[in-house]
Amino acid sequence: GSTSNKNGGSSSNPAGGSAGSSSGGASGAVKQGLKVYFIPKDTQNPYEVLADKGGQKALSELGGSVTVSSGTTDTAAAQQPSIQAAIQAHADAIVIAANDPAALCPSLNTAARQGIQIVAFDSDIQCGSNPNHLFINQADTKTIGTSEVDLLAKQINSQGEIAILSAAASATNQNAWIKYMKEQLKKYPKMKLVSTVYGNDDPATSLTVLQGLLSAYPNLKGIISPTTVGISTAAQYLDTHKDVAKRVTLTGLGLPSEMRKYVTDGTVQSFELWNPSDLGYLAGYAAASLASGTPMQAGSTFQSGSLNKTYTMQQGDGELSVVLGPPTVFDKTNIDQFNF
Amino acid sequence: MATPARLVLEGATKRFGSVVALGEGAITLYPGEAHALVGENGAGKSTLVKILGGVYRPDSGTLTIDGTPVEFGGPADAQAAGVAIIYQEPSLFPDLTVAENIFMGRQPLGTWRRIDRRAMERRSREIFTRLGVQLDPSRPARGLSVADQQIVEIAKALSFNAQVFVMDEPTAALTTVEVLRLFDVIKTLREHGTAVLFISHRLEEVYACCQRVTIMRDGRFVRSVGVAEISIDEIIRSMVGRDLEALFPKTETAPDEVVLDVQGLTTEGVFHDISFSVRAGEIVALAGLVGAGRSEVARAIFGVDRRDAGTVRVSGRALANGDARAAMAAGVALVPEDRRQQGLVMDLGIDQNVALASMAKLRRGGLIFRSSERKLAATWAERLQLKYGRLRNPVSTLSGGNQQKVVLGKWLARAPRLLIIDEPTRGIDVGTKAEVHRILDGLVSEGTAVLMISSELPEVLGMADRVIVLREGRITAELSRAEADENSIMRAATGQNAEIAV
Amino acid sequence: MSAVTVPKADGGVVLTLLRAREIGIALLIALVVLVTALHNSHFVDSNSVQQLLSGAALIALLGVGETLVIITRNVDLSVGSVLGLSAYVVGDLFKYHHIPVWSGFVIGTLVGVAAGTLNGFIVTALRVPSLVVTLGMLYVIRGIDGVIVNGDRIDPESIPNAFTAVGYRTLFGIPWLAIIVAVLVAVAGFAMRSFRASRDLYAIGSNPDAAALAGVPIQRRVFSAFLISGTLAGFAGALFLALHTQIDNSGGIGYELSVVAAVVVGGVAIFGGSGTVVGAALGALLLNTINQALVASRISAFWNQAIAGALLLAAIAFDRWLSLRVTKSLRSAEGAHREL
Amino acid sequence: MSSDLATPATRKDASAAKSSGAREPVWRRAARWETGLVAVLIGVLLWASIKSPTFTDPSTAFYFGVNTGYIAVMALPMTFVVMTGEIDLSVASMLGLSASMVGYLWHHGWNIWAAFAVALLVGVVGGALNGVLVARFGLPSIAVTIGTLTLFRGLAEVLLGSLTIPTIGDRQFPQWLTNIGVNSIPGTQVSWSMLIFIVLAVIFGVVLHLMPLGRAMVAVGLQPEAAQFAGIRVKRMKFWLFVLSGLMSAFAGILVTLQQASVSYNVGNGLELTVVAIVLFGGVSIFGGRGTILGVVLSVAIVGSLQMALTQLNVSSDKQNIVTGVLLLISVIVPNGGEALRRAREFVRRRAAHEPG
Ligand SMILES: Nc1ncnc2c1ncn2[C@@H]1O[C@H](COP(=O)(O)OP(=O)(O)OP(=O)(O)O)[C@@H](O)[C@H]1O
Ligand SMILES: Nc1ncnc2c1ncn2[C@@H]1O[C@H](COP(=O)(O)OP(=O)(O)OP(=O)(O)O)[C@@H](O)[C@H]1O
Ligand SMILES: [Mg+2]
Ligand SMILES: [Mg+2]
Repeated sequence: GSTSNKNGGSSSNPAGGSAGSSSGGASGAVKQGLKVYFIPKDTQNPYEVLADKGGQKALSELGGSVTVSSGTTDTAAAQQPSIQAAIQAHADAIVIAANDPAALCPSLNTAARQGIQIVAFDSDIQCGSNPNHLFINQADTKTIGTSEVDLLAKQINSQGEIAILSAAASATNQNAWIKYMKEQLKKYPKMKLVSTVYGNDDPATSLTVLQGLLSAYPNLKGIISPTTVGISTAAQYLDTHKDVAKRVTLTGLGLPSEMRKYVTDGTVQSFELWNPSDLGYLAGYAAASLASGTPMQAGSTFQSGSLNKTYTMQQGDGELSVVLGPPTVFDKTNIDQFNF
Repeated sequence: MATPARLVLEGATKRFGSVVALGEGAITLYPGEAHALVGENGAGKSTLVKILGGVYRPDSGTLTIDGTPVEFGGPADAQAAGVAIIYQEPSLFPDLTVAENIFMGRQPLGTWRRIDRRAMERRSREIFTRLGVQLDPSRPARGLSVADQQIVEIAKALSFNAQVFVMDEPTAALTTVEVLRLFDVIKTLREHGTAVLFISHRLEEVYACCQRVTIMRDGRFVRSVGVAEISIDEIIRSMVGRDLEALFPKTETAPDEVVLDVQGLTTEGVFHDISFSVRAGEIVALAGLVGAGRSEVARAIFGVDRRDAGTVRVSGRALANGDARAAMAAGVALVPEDRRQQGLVMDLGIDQNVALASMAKLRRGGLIFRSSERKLAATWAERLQLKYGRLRNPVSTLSGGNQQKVVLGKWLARAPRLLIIDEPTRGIDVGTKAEVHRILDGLVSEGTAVLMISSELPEVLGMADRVIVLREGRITAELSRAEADENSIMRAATGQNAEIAV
Repeated sequence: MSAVTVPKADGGVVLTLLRAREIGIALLIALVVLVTALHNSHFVDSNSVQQLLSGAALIALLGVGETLVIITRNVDLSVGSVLGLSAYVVGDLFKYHHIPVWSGFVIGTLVGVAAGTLNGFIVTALRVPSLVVTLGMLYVIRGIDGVIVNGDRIDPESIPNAFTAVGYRTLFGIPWLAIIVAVLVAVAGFAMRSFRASRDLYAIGSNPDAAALAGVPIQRRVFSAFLISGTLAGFAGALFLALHTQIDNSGGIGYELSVVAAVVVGGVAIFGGSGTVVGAALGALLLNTINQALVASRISAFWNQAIAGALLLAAIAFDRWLSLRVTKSLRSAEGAHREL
Repeated sequence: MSSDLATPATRKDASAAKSSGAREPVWRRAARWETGLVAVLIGVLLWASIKSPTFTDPSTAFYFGVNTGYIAVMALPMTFVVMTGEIDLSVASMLGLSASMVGYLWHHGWNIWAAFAVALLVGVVGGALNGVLVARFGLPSIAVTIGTLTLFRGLAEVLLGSLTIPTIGDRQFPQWLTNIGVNSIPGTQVSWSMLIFIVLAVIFGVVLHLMPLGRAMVAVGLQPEAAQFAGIRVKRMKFWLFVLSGLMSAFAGILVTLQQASVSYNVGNGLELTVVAIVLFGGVSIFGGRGTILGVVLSVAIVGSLQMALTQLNVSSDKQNIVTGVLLLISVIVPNGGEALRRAREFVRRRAAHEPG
């Protein structure tokens, strides 16, 4: 990780300059007929499906095409054949939501060496400089972690026992956010993280561990669930157990469409997310831009179509990334405006 | 006979692939008679029975019951037509209670068509009383001894109130007393007008309980006569199609050095402190009632079961506990009592079965080739006069007697120093029986030590040089050939004076 | 020479009691609850107990059908996929066709009927090993589910409240879900003891050849077992939707192994012939109790699965030990009555 | 298991064997199934070459090896286990545990070879646990290995938790080793794991078909009691086969670690059913005693190349699942289909004969 950091840092200025002069930062410079492979965690994850659709929209605007390919299970092995297919099809770019931060690096590196641009979204890869890649961050990782803690703190007056209901123990993005949550919690001395439990993004498992959590920590004041399955399962539980809902506050990352019912009836006050479709859309633009010659380095810029913004690649968290934007906080006042 | 026949089977044929199991089967049963069906192994008796029971559909032939032609689509049809069958292989449900085993599919019903368990157990008990045995109807069938399994089979058939009652070798596993009791039951059935078909290889039983006998050979009907009109020798001649040499050939040999020496062999709850020895060139018989623990002794010696105490020496070398491989290496062979489960792998070919115990010998550079297996099997098939189609055919296609020969071949191919043979002729016809006996005699002449377990007294008396009698897991007598007779053995086996009547 | 009553033969009262497997399992459940409650009294709070019951309910329901199938020496590995398909189909109809609440249950069940019919037909008409058939169907049905779902998701607000009420309402503090399943288990348990057709199932599994000789219509009965298993899986799908109030392509993934585990722990012999549906249901309850107790005991989440696996093995071994004891006592009882 | 009334042999008779080929020699049945597999394989290869422009790309062979090699390695011991009438559902979890062990030790500064050795040892111990429970205590293997499936995966989770090894700041795995996931054997398009599989398959094939041990496995699978009476140490054999299965799964875990140059505890999640499916599709009878290594090798080739082709053609993975399932169904329906047709015809004939009368 550190070498790439250094390289990126030292060469960012001149390279950024050259990028500016060669591509002019205009989307008009994007090549026609680009072939981009979108490799989501699996082909059925609703969140990822929205993102893929965003990507498709982006590429069709740019005169290219998107192939969505992945397995049915959330494993690295199931994504491997899709990467290979992309290599064999001489794709211009791969946009991947990795099921494992490292397991796909060798394959992706092979792809990169054949001139395929690697873009990660949703869940990042940690491959160092093999290959270099651009991460489309849904929101700044740190911001997500800290803002969720802040969100909860506001609702429970910054005090009491809290817990995290996560997806699988090995989920990269979850773990990254949890890391920053823990850091942010240092600012709230009266809030104590008592446990992190894993519902494996399975509603039944999530329910069982949730109940276990509630009986293990009867004084629990708040739960952060940074995963859509976890938060909606917990919300349904609270919705049907008003006694618990009275003392336990829930927040995290959820889809407005899944959470609308609970926000409307007051079970959940607020939670966050970004628009997954925008995320895919941005990833699509980034991939197209990289494939059209925009250098993969800090300071490079690219247009983002209907997002109406010029994004600049930055060296953050040791990885080259762009950030979609701050997450949207959903509550009673705004939830009806979102339909994803 | 004046009365109309209850059941008539004519011109029945059944083939399995190329094997003609039944070429021209025929039988006529009259109400109120007990009718014996005899024939060599593989004569087609069981096949005929299965046709009567609706298990097999005949390729041709007609079946008439009480004058009406019938065609059975399955066992249920036969039952509905009043035909009750006891099959040769016990077919119980180990997980169900004895009572349920008896009434499976016909359980007495109470309100709402619920099974009336109490009635079911009561009726089971009634049948057991008739048979003169004490069996708890509410216990599971798992763990029942072979004899008790047979009793349950009989009870099952009795519960039918059938018009036709077919029993395929029901006495093979029964004690004398139980056989007599069964004969009483048959008599009662006859008096109620039931037609009984009785199959047995023990021809004396045929005379003890039947009025007429039908003889089959090679899948064909030979003749049907009243038992009073035919002698045992004549029956045998018709069965075998030739005159029979001596049933118990016995060459006198001088026993040599001790091959097997057993001291203090004990398995808790099964047998205790068993000590004896077997010399080269002699046949030692283990006699006793079914359930006395003889097979268990054999299994413990061979090492398929572990023993709790005691030593087993073969030619002076002690055998490790529970290690059949070591016993085989020391020259021990065991022909087990249940050839279908223990003696043979039914779905493997004749050749592979014969070769299975001789792998080490057949190995060439660590590898086994089918050709060498076949060569070995061909040798033994010829020596034992095996009747078979092709050597690669599964042994399941052979008749019982020929299967037994395959087991023998499998072990003789190892040229054992000690041959343990458990019920060598159970369920085997007289012709093959004599052959098996001749093989044993030949082995002994060549200096093999033989330990034979047999429930047939004539066999024990005819073949053994010494007889060791077991009762409830303990040795109660060791008799020389001169001392051994029916009385002395039965006294030792039962612990009392028993009249042997059959 | 008196009639031998088996239970008296060996081991006395305790063994006689334990012989009814259900009691053994119930004792184990009590033990787990007790030990956990000593640690943490909140484990026996009403909420917690409710979740113990409703968390086990679906697996228990699937276990009823699975028991019937396993008793006949077959196995149905497709139940998880059937549940997932049924749940989605029902959700889809609620969302896009606004079908009446009651028909949700009917249609879910019908999906199961179709799957069960297909399984049963292939196994019985073609006489092929059910493990292979239902493993194949596991893939096929999951695939069909995926094709139908096509990345969509049914949100809580699309599902009528009256439908989801079945998932959370309670009666005298007991979840409806648990009551429904308990009633079905009781009915099935009663039927399995009392009718000829159900005893046929035991006969088939205990000794198929003998069953054929006894005139048992084997193929018809095995077909029925698969049909019932499918039907219950379909119904369970509807309940799944009611409980979790949302569904995508992932419903019921991996349930097949949980169900088989529950059934085996519940004392149903995997090779057929013995076992009860009550035992299977208790097996499901035991496994769920263990999972929930581990969280409630504040054991690190990383240890949960390992401990659950170890306990599962222990439960299987314990059951085996018990049945060995029973067999032994039967053996020693045998022989005592033989007349010489 | 005790010699109770209903033994596995009668079970087999009743279900599988009673149908078509029970009375036929084993080899003829097998030969026919293998012939069918060869035909299917040729068909798949032809179809894929025509349909998918990239299928004939040499790299397809390499990717095929990388994707299937380590799974196929587990299919070999699974074949042995299934031949003896048992099943091992814990293979994928053992793969995960072994890989996690390598990762854990590597993370803690161990030498890579020492880590491998420990991982293999873990495989042996885990396999021995299965073996003891199945062979010594007589527990049903399907239940036991569902238990160890949970246990092994759980232990892997205990070892690594949320870590992916190498974590940031860790040493990378030695590159010349991890290259097996990227580079083929020089001068060929064969991946290392595929080469390993082929070599192992030859060894396993010789053992199964040409050695006493193989004969013994067949006998044990068909009729364990008879095997025991022929001097075959049934329990011991089963024990060691489970150990072998554990060892090979652990080895597959090492392979996958190197191919991916990293480990998380959930690597290989859910592969157990894939392995079983491959073995069954290869014509190995789930009741034991029947099957060939050649069939399993062909099955690997078919399943692997189908997956390559379908992914290249961008057929959705759901439809790929359907294909897998249908293949499995075909593997049992085709051999039994003729018999079923015959039965159906006879049924109709009997109906027809009955109706007029
Ligand atoms: N299912 C089968 N498949 C092939 N051949 C068979 C089958 N059943 C019986 N046979 C053959 O048919 C012939 C007659 O067998 P059957 O069992 O009727 O003889 P049996 O007279 O009852 O002999 P035993 O006295 O040994 O019981 C034998 O040669 C046997 O090998
Ligand atoms: N299936 C069984 N279940 C329970 N106990 C059994 C079983 N078979 C045998 N036993 C017990 O083992 C002892 C001896 O068994 P077995 O009937 O094999 O003796 P045997 O003298 O060899 O008789 P056989 O003439 O049948 O060979 C008896 O105490 C019997 O109760
Ligand atoms: Mg017969
Ligand atoms: Mg015996």
